[in-house]
Amino acid sequence: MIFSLNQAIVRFKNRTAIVPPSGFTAQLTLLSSAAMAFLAVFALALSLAADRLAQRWGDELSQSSTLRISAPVEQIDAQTRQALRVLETTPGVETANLLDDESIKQLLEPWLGPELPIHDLPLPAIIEITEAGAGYDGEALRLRLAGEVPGAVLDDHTRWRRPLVESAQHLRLMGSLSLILIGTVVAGIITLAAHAALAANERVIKTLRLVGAKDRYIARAFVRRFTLRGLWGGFVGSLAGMISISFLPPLSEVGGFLTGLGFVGAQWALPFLIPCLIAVVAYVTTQIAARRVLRSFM
Amino acid sequence: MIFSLNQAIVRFKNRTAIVPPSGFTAQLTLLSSAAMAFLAVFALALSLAADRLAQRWGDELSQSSTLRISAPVEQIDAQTRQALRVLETTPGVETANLLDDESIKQLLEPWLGPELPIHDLPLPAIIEITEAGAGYDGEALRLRLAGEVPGAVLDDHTRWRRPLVESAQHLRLMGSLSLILIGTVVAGIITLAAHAALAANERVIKTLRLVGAKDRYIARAFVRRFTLRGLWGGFVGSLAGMISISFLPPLSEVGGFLTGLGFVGAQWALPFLIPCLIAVVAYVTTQIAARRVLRSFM
Amino acid sequence: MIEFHNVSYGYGGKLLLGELNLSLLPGSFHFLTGPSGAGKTTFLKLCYKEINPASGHVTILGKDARFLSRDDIALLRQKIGVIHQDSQFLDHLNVLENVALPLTVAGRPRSDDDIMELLQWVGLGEQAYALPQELSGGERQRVALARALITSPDIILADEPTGNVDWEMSTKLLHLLVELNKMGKTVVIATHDMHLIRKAKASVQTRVMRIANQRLQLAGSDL
Amino acid sequence: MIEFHNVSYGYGGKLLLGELNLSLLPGSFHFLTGPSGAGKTTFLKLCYKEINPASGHVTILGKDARFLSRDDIALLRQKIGVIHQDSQFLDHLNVLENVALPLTVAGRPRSDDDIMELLQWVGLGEQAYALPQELSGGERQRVALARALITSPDIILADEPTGNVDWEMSTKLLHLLVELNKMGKTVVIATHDMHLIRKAKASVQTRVMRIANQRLQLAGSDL
Ligand SMILES: Nc1ncnc2c1ncn2[C@@H]1O[C@H](COP(=O)(O)OP(=O)(O)OP(=O)(O)O)[C@@H](O)[C@H]1O
Ligand SMILES: Nc1ncnc2c1ncn2[C@@H]1O[C@H](COP(=O)(O)OP(=O)(O)OP(=O)(O)O)[C@@H](O)[C@H]1O
Ligand SMILES: [Mg+2]
Ligand SMILES: [Mg+2]
Repeated sequence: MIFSLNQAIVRFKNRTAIVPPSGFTAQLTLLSSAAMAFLAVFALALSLAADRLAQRWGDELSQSSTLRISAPVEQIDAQTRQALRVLETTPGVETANLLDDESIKQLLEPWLGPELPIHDLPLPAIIEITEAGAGYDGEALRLRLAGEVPGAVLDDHTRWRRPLVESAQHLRLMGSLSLILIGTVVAGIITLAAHAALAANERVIKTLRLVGAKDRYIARAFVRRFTLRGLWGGFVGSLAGMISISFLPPLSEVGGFLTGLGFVGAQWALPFLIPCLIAVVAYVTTQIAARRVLRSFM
Repeated sequence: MIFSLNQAIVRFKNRTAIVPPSGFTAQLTLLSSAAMAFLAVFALALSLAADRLAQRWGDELSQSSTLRISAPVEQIDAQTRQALRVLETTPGVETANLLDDESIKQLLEPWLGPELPIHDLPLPAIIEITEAGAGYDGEALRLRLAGEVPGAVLDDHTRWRRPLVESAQHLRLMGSLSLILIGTVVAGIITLAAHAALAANERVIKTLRLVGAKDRYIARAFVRRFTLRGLWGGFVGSLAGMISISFLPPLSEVGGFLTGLGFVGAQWALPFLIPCLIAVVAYVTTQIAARRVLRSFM
Repeated sequence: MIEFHNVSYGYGGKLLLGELNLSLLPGSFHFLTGPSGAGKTTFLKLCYKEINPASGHVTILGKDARFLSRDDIALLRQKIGVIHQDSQFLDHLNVLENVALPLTVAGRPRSDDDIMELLQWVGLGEQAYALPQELSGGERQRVALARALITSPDIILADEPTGNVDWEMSTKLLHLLVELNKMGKTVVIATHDMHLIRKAKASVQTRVMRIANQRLQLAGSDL
Repeated sequence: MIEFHNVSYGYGGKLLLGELNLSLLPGSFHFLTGPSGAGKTTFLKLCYKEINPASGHVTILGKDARFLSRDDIALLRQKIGVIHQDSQFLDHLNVLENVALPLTVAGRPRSDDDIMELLQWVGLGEQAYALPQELSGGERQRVALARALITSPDIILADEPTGNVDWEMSTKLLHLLVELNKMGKTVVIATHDMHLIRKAKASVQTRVMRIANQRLQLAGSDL
């Protein structure tokens, strides 16, 4: 048992040794895997941040809209009651609250100062609406209000929401595109590096074939090497990327408009997928390249 | 004249021919130059966009601040005049305008409705301040106002400005870091690819030395090749990057808070610097690599 | 061991060898001569299937070479010892490892003592831990010989094995091959050295094959 | 042309050649023999400064080799024709281009007619457009010879130039070298082939140098 293990180790050592330590293509593969993993971590972080942004902007901005009722003093109460009734029966409206005087005062304070004689003023009534789920149909509500509550003005924020959500989706798309681009580049570089290594070792491969080595035996030495390099380079790069990201000072958040570039909770596990993916890519591309080169020798 | 040109062309052809067409390292250099140039274009665009953002946010938010004077009715005029005098002598203040009733009304309309009885209200006086250049010293102004105009409240937006400008600078920093990273990776990959090509051609170099070729002659063949490849790859990558960017739908701009990722006007010339830089990097790294390899042969 | 059935071969359409009908019997000792460029190396390549005949077919160790898979070829080569004209080694492995390579790739156990003994025989005891590129031309040829013999193959194909060694060493190497032949191995030596052939004839029954005008002639004992 | 002043050389501390004092005169014809591994190739490498002596110094074409810059070495090699034991070519260039290579790298004009004539001489007229790896062992040696001669060098150093060619071709190549020697070139041939040396002695005055026991002995006319 121990003997066969020992034999296996000796065989492993022998096998890895049949390919010369290919200095530069090795370093090339390591470097490019690491660099690409590093960039991939950032692209991933960007995608995730954009995703969070899209969600948050979508959520927050759609949450509240306001309905203002400006009408002659004697009608205001009646129209407000009517508006509240309408809102209660509108699908997609979660709550509809009439703001009390204190709230209105707070709203106006920055402009008019604290000593506002609020009771002397012909203030409009303001109703704050919170939306549920997908929100309500703004156009339909407006039409209905025009008929039933002539003094009502709906301020529904969709004109704010749409472009922001669009922007975030835009960012997310770019993040994903970068990830795909990076993946392609990694695959390309590793394929070419493997090919370069195989081409540089053409005489080695020819010699091995001539002394009776099987294809599998020769291919394995190259495939193992490139897979390990991809894995290791990817790991180092990902780690470096994650460390860089964790050292980024958190973005000050202004009204929830921006979100820090980084990972949240379990997302920190995602970057570790990158070296695995690179290793898989390296395995497949090297395997194909090795078989192709081998077939050119009898 | 024509004859010597012809001879030069023949010599050029001969020279490029002494190094075998190194298939995979060639493609590797092309691919990585192109990929890196592509990414560099994006990083550049990001940096420029962040720069624009930082400027715009810095500008727009700092441009105007407001001074509100809430005081008993009989003192308001006196205090307003006093405040205007103070502001006129404050360095960094471009203009200071007392808002007329109509402007105030516009300001309040969304909240109070259009039928605001403005003359009946004990409205505060509001002075709009436009800053010049680097802006004024908010703390100093506040102190001075506290002494001379007790009813004045300065609302100078710095609390808004700072985090946003910070965020933009943050983005700009990341863009620059990406550019540096990409530059390093390009240099690394080209160095390694050149080394790999030189190592693969060790026998060629040795043979050339043995038949009497000077170092300069051998190095030139490699250097020329890698420089051209870097230039060409970088050009293709930059072009692809620029095309991608120009096809990006423009980011909807919301209150000037976001800016499209892209180039503006003459900035479109910047990406063309990338292939040139890559070519310079390729030239220098290949030159160094070639000299080092050559020195190992007598 | 190896049979040629009406084999012909040529590079790029130009006929080089034609109408080869021949069988190398077990335990036979052959010399292969002919002017430079006649096709000696090409003939040997047909024997270990580095190239395939343009027409006809070759039977190697009882198997029709046309129907061998790539892995079969590998296994076959483990039973044939070839000394190539341009001896190729793995430059990053020392002489000992290079000689052991056929055992390593076949996954067979190796005895360093045996290898050292073989190296001593070909006069390279001191060079066992040198790298191939640190050897002289003749030393490389001898390493190639040692590598071909280490698996104790049934067939030994030697392409110009003494082109770069002195006469004394040549006869020593010849002696080694003759001894192996007496143990039952089939030996084919391609050479230009007529003196070597004459020397061999003194101690073993050899057959001399001569390639000329695209034909292989058995020269018999006419030297 | 080349003078050795008390030169010694060794690889890795082990002395290989010692107390070399020698001058190769213009127009002389030398053979260099010695057992495999004696140091013949090493001696020739000292002659074209691929290696530097451990002690003593070499004067090549009147210049002390110690003080040559890398470009000087390149210029020097354009005046010395070397046939290496393991002939190395640029595998992507055909025979014609490979033979023309010394002219190309020196920036000297070339005449394809001259090259073809030379190739014809060494029996490779048909192979002018073949790639080096498509040549037989002997054909490669002849290409190496042609490449060494194309610049019409003052000194010709040939390391085992006939190891892989038949006797007929060997004598033909020897004849070519003898003719060049008669035109005033200095020729040094390292070889194991005593018959070749005997053959040369018949037509030209040669000096035979023998390396044995780390020493170079002039064997004079004792063959
Ligand atoms: N791969 C190839 N492609 C084209 N022609 C080839 C190839 N290999 C060999 N030849 C040609 O076939 C002929 C025979 O070559 P081969 O190597 O068999 O000769 P040889 O008898 O071994 O000669 P030598 O004694 O010089 O080694 C030569 O003229 C050579 O140029
Ligand atoms: N680069 C090197 N490093 C270490 N040892 C070397 C190196 N080159 C040659 N040697 C050793 O020096 C000795 C002489 O080598 P050299 O090539 O000069 O022999 P040679 O006389 O040309 O032999 P041959 O007739 O076999 O070509 C050999 O034993 C060889 O192993
Ligand atoms: Mg041959
Ligand atoms: Mg030698």
